[in-house]
Amino acid sequence: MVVMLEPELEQKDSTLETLLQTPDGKRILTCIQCGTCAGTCPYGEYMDFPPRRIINMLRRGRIEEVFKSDSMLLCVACYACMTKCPRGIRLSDVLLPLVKEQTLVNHPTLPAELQKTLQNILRYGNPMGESSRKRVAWKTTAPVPVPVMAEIKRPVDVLWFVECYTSYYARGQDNSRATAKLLHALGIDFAILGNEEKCAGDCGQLTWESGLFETLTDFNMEIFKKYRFNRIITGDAHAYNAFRIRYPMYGFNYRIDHTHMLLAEKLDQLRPKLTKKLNYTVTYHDSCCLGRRAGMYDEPRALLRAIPGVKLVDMVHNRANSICCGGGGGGMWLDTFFKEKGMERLSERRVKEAIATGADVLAVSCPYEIFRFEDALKVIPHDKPMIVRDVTELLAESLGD
Amino acid sequence: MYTPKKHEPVRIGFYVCHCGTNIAGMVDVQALARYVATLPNVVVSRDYKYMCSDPGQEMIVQDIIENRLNRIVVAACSPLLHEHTFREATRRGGLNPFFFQMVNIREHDSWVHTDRQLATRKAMALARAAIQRVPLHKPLEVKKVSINPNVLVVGGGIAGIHAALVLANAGKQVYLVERDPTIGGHMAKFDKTFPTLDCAMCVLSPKMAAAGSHPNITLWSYSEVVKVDGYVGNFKVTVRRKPRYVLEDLCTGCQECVEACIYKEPKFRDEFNLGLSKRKPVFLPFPQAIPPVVLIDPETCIELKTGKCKKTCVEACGDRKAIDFKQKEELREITVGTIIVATGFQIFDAKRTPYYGYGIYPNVYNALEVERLVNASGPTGGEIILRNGQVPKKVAIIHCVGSRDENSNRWCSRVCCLYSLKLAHLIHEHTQAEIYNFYIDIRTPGKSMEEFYCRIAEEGINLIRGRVADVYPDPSDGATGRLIVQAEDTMLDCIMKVPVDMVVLSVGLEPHSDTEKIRRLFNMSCSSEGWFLERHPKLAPVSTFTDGIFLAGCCQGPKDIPDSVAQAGAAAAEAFSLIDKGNIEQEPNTAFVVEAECSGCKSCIPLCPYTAISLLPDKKKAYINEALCKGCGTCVAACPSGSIVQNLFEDAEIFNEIEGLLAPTSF
Amino acid sequence: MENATPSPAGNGSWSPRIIAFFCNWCTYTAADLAGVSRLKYAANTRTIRLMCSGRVDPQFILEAFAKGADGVLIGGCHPNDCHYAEGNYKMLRRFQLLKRMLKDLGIAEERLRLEWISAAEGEKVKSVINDMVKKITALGPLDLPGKFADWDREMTALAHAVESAPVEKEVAHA
Amino acid sequence: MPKPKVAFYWCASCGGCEETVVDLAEDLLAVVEKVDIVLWPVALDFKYKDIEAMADQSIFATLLNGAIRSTEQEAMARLLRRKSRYLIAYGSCACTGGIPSLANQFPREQILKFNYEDAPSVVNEAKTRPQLVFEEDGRRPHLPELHHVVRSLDQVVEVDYYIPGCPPTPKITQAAVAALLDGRLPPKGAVLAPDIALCEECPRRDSKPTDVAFTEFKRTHQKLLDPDKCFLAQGVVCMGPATRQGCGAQCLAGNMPCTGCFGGTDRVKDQGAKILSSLCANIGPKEEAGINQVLAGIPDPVGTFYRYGLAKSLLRRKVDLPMNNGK
Repeated sequence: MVVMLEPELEQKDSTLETLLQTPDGKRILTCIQCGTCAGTCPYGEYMDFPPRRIINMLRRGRIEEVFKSDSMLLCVACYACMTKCPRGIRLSDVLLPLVKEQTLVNHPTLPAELQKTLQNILRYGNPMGESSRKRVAWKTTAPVPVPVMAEIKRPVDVLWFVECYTSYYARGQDNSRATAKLLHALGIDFAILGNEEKCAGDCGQLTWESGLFETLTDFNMEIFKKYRFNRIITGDAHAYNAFRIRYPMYGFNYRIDHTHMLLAEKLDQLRPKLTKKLNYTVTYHDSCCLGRRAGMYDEPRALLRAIPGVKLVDMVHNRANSICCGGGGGGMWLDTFFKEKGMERLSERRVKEAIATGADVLAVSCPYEIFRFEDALKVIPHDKPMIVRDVTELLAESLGD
Repeated sequence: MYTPKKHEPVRIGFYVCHCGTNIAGMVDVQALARYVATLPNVVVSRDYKYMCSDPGQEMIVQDIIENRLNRIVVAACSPLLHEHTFREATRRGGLNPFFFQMVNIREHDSWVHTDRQLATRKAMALARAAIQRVPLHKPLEVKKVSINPNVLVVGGGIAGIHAALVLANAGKQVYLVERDPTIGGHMAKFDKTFPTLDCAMCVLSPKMAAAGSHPNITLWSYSEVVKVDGYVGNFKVTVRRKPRYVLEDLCTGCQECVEACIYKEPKFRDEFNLGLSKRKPVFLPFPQAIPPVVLIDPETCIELKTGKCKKTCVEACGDRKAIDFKQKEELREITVGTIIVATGFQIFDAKRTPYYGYGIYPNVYNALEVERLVNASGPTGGEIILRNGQVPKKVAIIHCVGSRDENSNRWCSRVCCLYSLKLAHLIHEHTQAEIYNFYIDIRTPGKSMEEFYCRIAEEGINLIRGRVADVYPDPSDGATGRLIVQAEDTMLDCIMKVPVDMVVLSVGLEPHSDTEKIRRLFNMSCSSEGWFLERHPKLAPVSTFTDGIFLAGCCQGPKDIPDSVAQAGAAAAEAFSLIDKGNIEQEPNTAFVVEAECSGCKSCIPLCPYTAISLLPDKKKAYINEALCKGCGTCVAACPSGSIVQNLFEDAEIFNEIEGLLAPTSF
Repeated sequence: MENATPSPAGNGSWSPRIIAFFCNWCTYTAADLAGVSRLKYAANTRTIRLMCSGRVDPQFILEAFAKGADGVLIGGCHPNDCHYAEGNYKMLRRFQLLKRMLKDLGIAEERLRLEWISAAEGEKVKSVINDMVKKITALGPLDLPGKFADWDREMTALAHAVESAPVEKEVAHA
Repeated sequence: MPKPKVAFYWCASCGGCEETVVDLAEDLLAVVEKVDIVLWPVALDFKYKDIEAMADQSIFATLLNGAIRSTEQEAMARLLRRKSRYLIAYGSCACTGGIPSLANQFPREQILKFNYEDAPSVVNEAKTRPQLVFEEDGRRPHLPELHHVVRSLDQVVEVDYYIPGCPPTPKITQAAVAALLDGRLPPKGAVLAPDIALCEECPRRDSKPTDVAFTEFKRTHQKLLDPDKCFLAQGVVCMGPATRQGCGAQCLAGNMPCTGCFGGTDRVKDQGAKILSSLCANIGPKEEAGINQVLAGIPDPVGTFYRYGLAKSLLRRKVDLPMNNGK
């Protein structure tokens, strides 16, 4: 088992100039240039400066040369390098974001798709540029009542942070409707923030648009302070990541769980309600933020196993060794850029492995993955049909009526 | 021996050691000497380059004589290092050696601080504490305890065997206790040894046989130490002898019983071959096993499981009557004076680095399994045949698996580079396969090792500098079991994806998983990694913090065979030196009850771990048996009326130290 | 705190003085190891070597405070690892009550610390000492000798009046 | 030859020590015959000015009981020291601070406020407090000022001998007076009671087993007490092992454990620390939770271990108390 890296608070004011003096920087000085980071990086072969070389350039005082390359635009923040690093260097948490920020600053033009997205987030609080007033619209399509904090005016047990994809996009809303149904079935006292919510900003953070990220953080923190609740859940692995790793630097100290953790915690109550048999062979894709970054490998699998009829199979790369869907670190909005460079989409690489398992369902735990894998399945030939479902959706389906 | 008269004025000699620049570089030794010269009772105060040198010691001796000194204080390194040296010098000057006190201004001061002024101030405080303490010192006599000449050697690998033989040849009675059914340890599993490429068993088996038949060695295999009481010179050890269901004295090792076993074919996992072959319920671990005695595995033997076997084995054994299904485990108690712990290591479980696919892909092997595969007496008779029956054409050897990795073991296992090169050579020799060694650094210290590296490199193996990041089935050719080994070639700055038929994981060495248990058993310490801790990394590398217990081999840290044997020799010599002396001197730090002051409250009695304290039945006073007291001082601290005194650590001495340390001028 | 004793810093600024009682077998050896490993830590501790943490008489601790220590650190072997079987447990038991009693007597908990440090844990010697120095620096000086002097100042007037001149003052019963 | 002059004086005390002197009964008369009592406020009327008028060192011996906690007591202690050849601390309060020194756990203001305002038995709506100086009928009497710190006698002036106990028993008092008068004097500073702990003279000593491991501590009111068995063996804190003997184990005869009034032995600097060390070391459990469960039976360690000696303990007083009422 790969030892999980515990979330540690980094100094948010570290710069590349001061980094080597910090405890994290001292670790960087211990790098043995073994190349594990480059070897495990899903796009390592396309980078002029994979992490190993970045470290060496930093140590030799030649880091500026790295900014001229677009290597860091290829980083999908999948945490693979950090997880396998034999020196425990916190690449994805500390070093790479700083290099990425400088790369963006030094690049004359940002890929248009990414630029647009970042603007959208800033202006509308969501990457798709939808109106913030429509954020809560999905609620009317939910099978059960979904209380909104501002309306019910009372403390709740669970505050559910819905997030963008799961609010605005139809396939994302499936996840939200399923979540509402499950929370309701379990009798959990919950509510959402509705239109007050804005993007948690994980992608902004991983592309190291630190200014943008701080704007969102400040906004959401103010909203949280308005209400009283015991814990926060979110179905978005990236939002979970942001709340867990980054928000504490800004005073966030609520209990935060991914929806799957809450459901796994209540599995004994949930199991008897999972009455509808789903005769699927399911393969589970470990998302980077939940898997490698949070060590949450067993909870989603336990949930899937609880569904009657489900047979679980693993892909070749699983758990700590899982392959990223390619959506992190801004990758969600860089597909065109990657394609122009002749790079294989990671989501395609991933669904090939999923297809090879012979599964009917590719189960996921992050809203990005639904879109990325459904898209990839459109272009990767496969004999047997394969559908992509969030674990939550499968559970809700098994819930019966 | 000179003892100061009661009212004779105290005359202290103080000496501060420069220790080259080790102390003088951070502590102003002249200022310290000047400061101490102003303290009460100090007659002589000097600084000197190396106090532990002969001239340094001679200075003390001369000063005692010429200046009628009656107390000596030396500020230098740790008392654990040189207290004895200076006590001896004190004695040579004609004083009782316990009129000496040492001040640690190196390990506890100059080496750990960075501000010269603060370090000097600290040295002054520590020196003042000693100057205030030493007038209270009393003349003491060293206690001598005789040593039982028998030795216990725990672990029958190459280190344990060698240590046992050295001592047995010197005429000492040795108990050699081994947990497995045979001695030989890991070395018995190896094929060839680096750098000479001579056959491991060819050099080991004569030593095994010698240990098995030596008149001075009592070999208890399939046995474990379960309890150790007592102390140096007189350890009481309990050994559990597990039942083999075969009487060792009667079995001739003919293995006719194995032939005759009701199981016609071997069916059960053969541990010696790491599961690469099968054995029967009755078996000899390997042909050259010592003792050459079969054993019956109660988990798989039908008779032992159900009592309903035809017992063809017993029939085959016939008049020898060596098989005894009623054999029970035995507890044997022995008394020894010294113990050598040589419990070895375990190999890293490669499943803990899951991305190398060990335990998932059948063509991924650990190095020890490959040792068995290339071994002529191994499961394939020395042919390197994969689990699918094929001979590999391309082989990747991955270095540093479970070594130099924060996620598993941080240390370098020292032997993997060389054994990986050895395996590269052997696999190539056996199969003509193309070999890829993926390494981080190649480390070949030691005699003839770099030459060996050169020799193997000349053979044309591919040495790739890059730690493997991923091993996965070849997507283009999944059915054949071919694997892709992915790594960055850090010399070429490119990612390599090498398709291979076989992956060999050069697993590191790590402490046994039950190290903690063994450590407690012998009251030793462990380094943070879990290796048994030597008393001093340089000056007492085979001693432990428990007197009379020594270390040999890999239980102290990864090492190769020559180093293990050398260390075993050193441990044997240390044990021998104690035995030969016949007795050991014990620090006279025992406690005693001042009978006239004791109220007989009995508070101290249950506190003593050595039951040294009893209540004198007639006087109703507590009494400490000095021979049993080990000098911890717990009873002293707990005596509610202050009526117990610990030599060398009297209450008043400690109070004076406290006062000295906190004197406002010196902190 | 004008009564604070001169500090190790020596430049007038105050810095804590900590007395450490280390057992010979584990913590003292660990401190030696820290030295051999050239680890660097604050120069605020002064160590007294005892054979076992079981030898630490609570009187030593009180005396250290009374003589001006700002903190007392006791280092022993880990549970089950005591060279003398159980001396460390005896210390642990004393420590539990002593800590409570010191609190009743106005001495902050952080000023007395018991740590299990094995012979291999040189690094822990460093981190414990640095941490303790940091915490006690935050608490400020304890300075009992200064406090004692301060307390006794309420007697100086009479000492002077009665002992050097005939008493003429009118006094009455309480 | 003139009879030696002897003075008795009391400071912060309960009067119990005076009772002991009276308890000498007929023997008192023998003493009175041999000496000339020049001061004994409890029994005879003398004036301070009589003492002041005496030549320095003209009193042979003064037996002073009570702790020193006011300016008047301090002044008298200093005066008697000056006038006496031998100044003897008589009783626990003078020797080690006694019960009054338990006040060293509280600020003076809190003590005054409780006593004059808050105590349930006090009726004082005007919240009147004694004033150091006040005017009445044209006079300006002074009242002594209460010190912030309660002290033993030797924390104020030099003391020649100590007679411990709360109160000292007639037996040791008599022996001490006899020794004084006969000139059989031990070295200065001696405590005039045997330097062995109480257990030695305790009738219950043999009932204590050698393997006591405390699994609970009970206070005397929480348990039916076996009249013959060692209190420690019953799980009741007894200060006997840490307390000097000489009392004849009278409390034990009354089925009460020793509370430590004779103080520690000469070898001990801090009686409370020593009994704590001994009791704790002998607790049964090894892990923190278990240990603390046992120790919960000692809710007030200061009051238990320093009942008679807080002033003379190593810390003397709760260390963070203010030295003026403002703070």
